[in-house]
Amino acid sequence: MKVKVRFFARFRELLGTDIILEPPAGTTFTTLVLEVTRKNREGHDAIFDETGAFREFVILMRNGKRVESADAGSLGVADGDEIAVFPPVAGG
Amino acid sequence: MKVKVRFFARFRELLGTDIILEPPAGTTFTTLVLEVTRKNREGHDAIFDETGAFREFVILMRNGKRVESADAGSLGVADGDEIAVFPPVAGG
Amino acid sequence: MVIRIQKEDVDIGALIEAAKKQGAGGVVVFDGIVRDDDITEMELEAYEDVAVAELEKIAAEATRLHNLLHIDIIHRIGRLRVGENIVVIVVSASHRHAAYDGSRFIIDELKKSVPIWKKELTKDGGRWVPGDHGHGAGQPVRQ
Amino acid sequence: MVIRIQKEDVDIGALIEAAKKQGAGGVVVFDGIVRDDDITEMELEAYEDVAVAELEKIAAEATRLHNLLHIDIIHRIGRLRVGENIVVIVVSASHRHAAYDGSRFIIDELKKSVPIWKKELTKDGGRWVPGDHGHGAGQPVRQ
Repeated sequence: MKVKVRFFARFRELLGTDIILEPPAGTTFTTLVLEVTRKNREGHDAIFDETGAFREFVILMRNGKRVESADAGSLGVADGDEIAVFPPVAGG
Repeated sequence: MKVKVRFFARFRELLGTDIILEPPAGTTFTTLVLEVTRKNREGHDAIFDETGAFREFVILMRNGKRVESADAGSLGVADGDEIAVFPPVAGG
Repeated sequence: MVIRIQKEDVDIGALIEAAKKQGAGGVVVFDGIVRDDDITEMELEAYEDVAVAELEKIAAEATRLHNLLHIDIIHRIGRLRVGENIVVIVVSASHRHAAYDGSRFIIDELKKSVPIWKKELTKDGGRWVPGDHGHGAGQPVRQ
Repeated sequence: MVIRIQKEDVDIGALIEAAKKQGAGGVVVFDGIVRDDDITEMELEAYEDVAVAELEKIAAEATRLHNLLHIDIIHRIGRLRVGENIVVIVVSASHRHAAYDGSRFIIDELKKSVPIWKKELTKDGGRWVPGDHGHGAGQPVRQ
């Protein structure tokens, strides 16, 4: 399956964006984001805390719908999904 | 002395405006307005109640400054004065 | 800063550009227009000198209370059609809350105290619009 | 009704004219601009599809809560200079209180929940602007 990962703002600067991955079946939202940040210490640390959990302020979306951090560890990703990870918004 | 009387809105329609009067010395604000409305029953009744007092909602000004109805009976007019009498405002 | 009673219409876009003073983060515009209350036209009149002086007092008070960086108040007189601008208020401030509060203060005070009158012209004649505050006008702005 | 994320600037005067719907008595415009906080330029980015969907939700909610007759929300992205328009919100309503309240509701909600980010570019580099509500975003509008 193919999944697209989008980062925005500071996360985009650190990690790039529109990253196409082909994760194995059973991959969760959290393991997908861990995998895509694995080789980028600064990017990883911007998003995850020292226990490997999403930082409190990080916002997660799957196909444009909000995903709670608490649910991301058990939420499997599916072919064609668009995963978004971004810092607090600041428009207007 | 010369005094100008300005009416606005409904009062202007009934009584005209920019009326130049030459009242005798000792004329008060109230007697001046009574005089200028004397021959116009509808105009008079729009401004004064049956006791001859200014109606509660009528606004009085002398040279651009508010005059309270209670004071108008004792306020003498002076040469060059501009007297204004109008209904409640409705701008905006 | 433009504070004026006039017959002519207003270029709101140009006023907004002029309101973008150093330090401004937000501009708020209020545009009061002739509403289609089953009327043909509206006729407006003002006690002009007194109205301008009163608007200047309101602008000074709004600046003091809400830290506004710029204020325009243009109120039209004469005969206006449905949809035409009656009053245009443009303010800018460093932050949006100040701009909204300042704008609203100005229109609220204007409706209370500035000697301007409106007559709605209908097929059957006309009617003078009663003010928001029937009890009076020309009251000095609290300051 | 125009709800859009775009690079291009906006003709606010034209939007005001289009907001003058049947029954409208007042138009309120909020124009958020790049403030001169010692910056050279501002760079804006959006999660566009989600941002537009969120703005549409906010507009629907504002209409319901405040009886608005018309809403435009245009938020710009890309690189903007000091004084340029960032976000333009135009609403009309029958009465002014509804127009002010509706306009303010829209910008407050926009700042809370719409995925847009701003980076202030300075002589020494840049800094991402923290949001009004650091705790989150993308929360659905209460409805």
